[in-house]
Amino acid sequence: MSTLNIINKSPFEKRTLDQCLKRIGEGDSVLLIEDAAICAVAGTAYAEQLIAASKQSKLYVLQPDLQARGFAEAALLDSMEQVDYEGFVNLVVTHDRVHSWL
Amino acid sequence: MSTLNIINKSPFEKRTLDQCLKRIGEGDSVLLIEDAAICAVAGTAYAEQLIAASKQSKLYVLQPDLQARGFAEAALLDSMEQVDYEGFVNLVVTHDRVHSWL
Amino acid sequence: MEDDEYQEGGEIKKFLYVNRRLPHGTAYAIESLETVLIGAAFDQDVSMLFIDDGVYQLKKEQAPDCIDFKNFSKTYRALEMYDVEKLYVERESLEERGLTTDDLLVVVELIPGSEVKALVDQQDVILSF
Amino acid sequence: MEDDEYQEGGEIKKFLYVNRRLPHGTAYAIESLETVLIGAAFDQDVSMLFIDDGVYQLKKEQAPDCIDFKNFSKTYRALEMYDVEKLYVERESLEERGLTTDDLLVVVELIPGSEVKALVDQQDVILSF
Amino acid sequence: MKLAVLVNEGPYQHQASDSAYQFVMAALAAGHEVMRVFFYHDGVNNGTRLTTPPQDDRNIQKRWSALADEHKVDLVLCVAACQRRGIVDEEEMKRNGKDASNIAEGFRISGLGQLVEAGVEADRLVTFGD
Amino acid sequence: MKLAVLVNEGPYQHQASDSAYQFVMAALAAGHEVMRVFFYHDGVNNGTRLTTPPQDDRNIQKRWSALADEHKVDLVLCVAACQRRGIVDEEEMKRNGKDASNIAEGFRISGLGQLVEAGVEADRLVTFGD
Repeated sequence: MSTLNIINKSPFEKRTLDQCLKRIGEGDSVLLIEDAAICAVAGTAYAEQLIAASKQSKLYVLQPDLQARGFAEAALLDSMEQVDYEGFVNLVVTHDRVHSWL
Repeated sequence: MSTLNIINKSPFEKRTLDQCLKRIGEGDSVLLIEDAAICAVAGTAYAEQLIAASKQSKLYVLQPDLQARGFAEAALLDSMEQVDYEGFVNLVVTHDRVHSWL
Repeated sequence: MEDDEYQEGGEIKKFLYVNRRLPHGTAYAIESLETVLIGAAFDQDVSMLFIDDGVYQLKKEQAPDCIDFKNFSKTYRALEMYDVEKLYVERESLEERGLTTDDLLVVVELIPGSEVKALVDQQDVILSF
Repeated sequence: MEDDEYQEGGEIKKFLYVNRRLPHGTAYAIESLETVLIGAAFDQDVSMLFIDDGVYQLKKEQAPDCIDFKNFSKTYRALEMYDVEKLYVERESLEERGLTTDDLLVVVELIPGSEVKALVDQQDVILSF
Repeated sequence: MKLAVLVNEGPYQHQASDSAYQFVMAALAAGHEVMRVFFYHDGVNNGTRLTTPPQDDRNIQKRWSALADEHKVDLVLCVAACQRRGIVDEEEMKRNGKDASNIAEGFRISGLGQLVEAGVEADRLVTFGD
Repeated sequence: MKLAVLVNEGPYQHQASDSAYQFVMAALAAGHEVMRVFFYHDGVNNGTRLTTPPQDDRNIQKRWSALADEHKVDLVLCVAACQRRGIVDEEEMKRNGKDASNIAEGFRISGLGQLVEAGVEADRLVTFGD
């Protein structure tokens, strides 16, 4: 029973990432889209929290949203997998449900 | 030279309150309106931070926004002064500028 | 890519409405509640979860008429009549806000944060505005 | 209740545009920039301050065309031609995000967070979207 | 698989409508069915034909209308949200005594039940918002 | 004192337009001048006459229109924001080849310069947004 959790806001702006991570666990995935994409980059203040989360959940970032914001070439967190929109659709299909944390 | 800083979002949802408080100081005021009104109430996780801020800045809350959310009768932080819309207008007029932290 | 777990019609799905925002500052709370009421006609298995600032939606003594807003908070009391009876509130969300179940308009089931995942894992559809 | 500090016309006012949001996820960044460009015609004393996620507005190599958005980031380079030359970036905001001035499209004045208040205190009008 | 999409924000202000569009296009390209896109809250503002975006920018409304035409995707605007925000078709115009309509081609106005129905009938529902 | 107000969000979705209205009413009651209310971003959606809010709810557009009428407050919608969001007056209708207009009474569409001018001329500018 796995959930795809979608986060679309920067953790510097809203607390959504915190609020999601503390309530998910084994088998769940997190997809960072839109403004949330920037925290996939290595070296931000949220790197540690995401690395810790990656021990139990799979982390994905929507590549076009990273590229739009100037991070196509940036070093990402090791545990972060890039997907395009096709990959996004695949994640939706291969999880049991989708939870958009708005 | 005093600034009226307006915050309209809950600190549980957005980091605006933090981001404002760390950049203001002597002579500045903070007015909590809309969803931000709830942190004027005593006993929330943000009480301490606001009490610390009140040592250097004046804190105000828009009473109608508190009342709308069910806190007309609630105990507020000691340092918190309630204003109505007339008081809001007075704050705008008696400060040198207004900074809405959106 | 086919998923035959649920056939159209007949099958009952489990819907979870997740409420995470304050009322009045935005319209998400009222429009979420409207969805729940309309959805009740579909005879699905509905639960509502109030976490984070969503717990404020259930605060007693709301008086939004003082800012010319409709007071829809009484509607939470009417949910029972629509057979929406599973209202979950996360304990930590109340605590951080200095609230207790006595502050709430309706009787709810208080759950610890550690049980939110188990609740979510039972659902077919999650609506969070 | 009268304030005679500024008479209409003649007097030059100090405008500060405070940019605190990421570009693209919302339209605030582009619409703030449009205001600055239009405002340049008014011959006021304009400064722009980039703090919090606003520093991302100046990130090099933005390619929003990949999601069919206009790439307005080049416009920050044109601000000089509009006599908008005072661009301030808060050092701590860059650091928290793992960025340096080398990552930015334009030459800016880096200021510590402790100097933001002094900058704000000089202003007549603050626009923050 | 049968998918449904919910869009809660209007055009240009938030990325939600853009993200939803890109998602729907990718889903169709992968051979999935998108049975409905439901527009709620400010999302109903995607359905006005009166926008004139800058010529060098994307036309969000026309993109949705073309999608409806080419792929027969059902684009539904919530009637209650439309009434609060001023999105009107011929029927709403008459019913509410308005002197103009502004709905764009390919969209239809209907009840919130269409969202719940999409949740019931689709295998997955994906929400895009603020 | 001479005040100006900026509204960045549309009606019903965010409290911004309500807060701005209450503020303007209180300012007028206290004897201040409100020289302009400028609507930017989604704020321009306050200026459509096509809304039909529930009868037991406030009518945000009508409230603004009445304010303009009774207190001669200048309500200005940003033209660029209107074009992206579909708010149209007679002139914009002709200019952009649209078949309907939807602007409400008491509002006018003009350039962003009107916002900067308000900042220059008013003693204080107060912003309401998301």
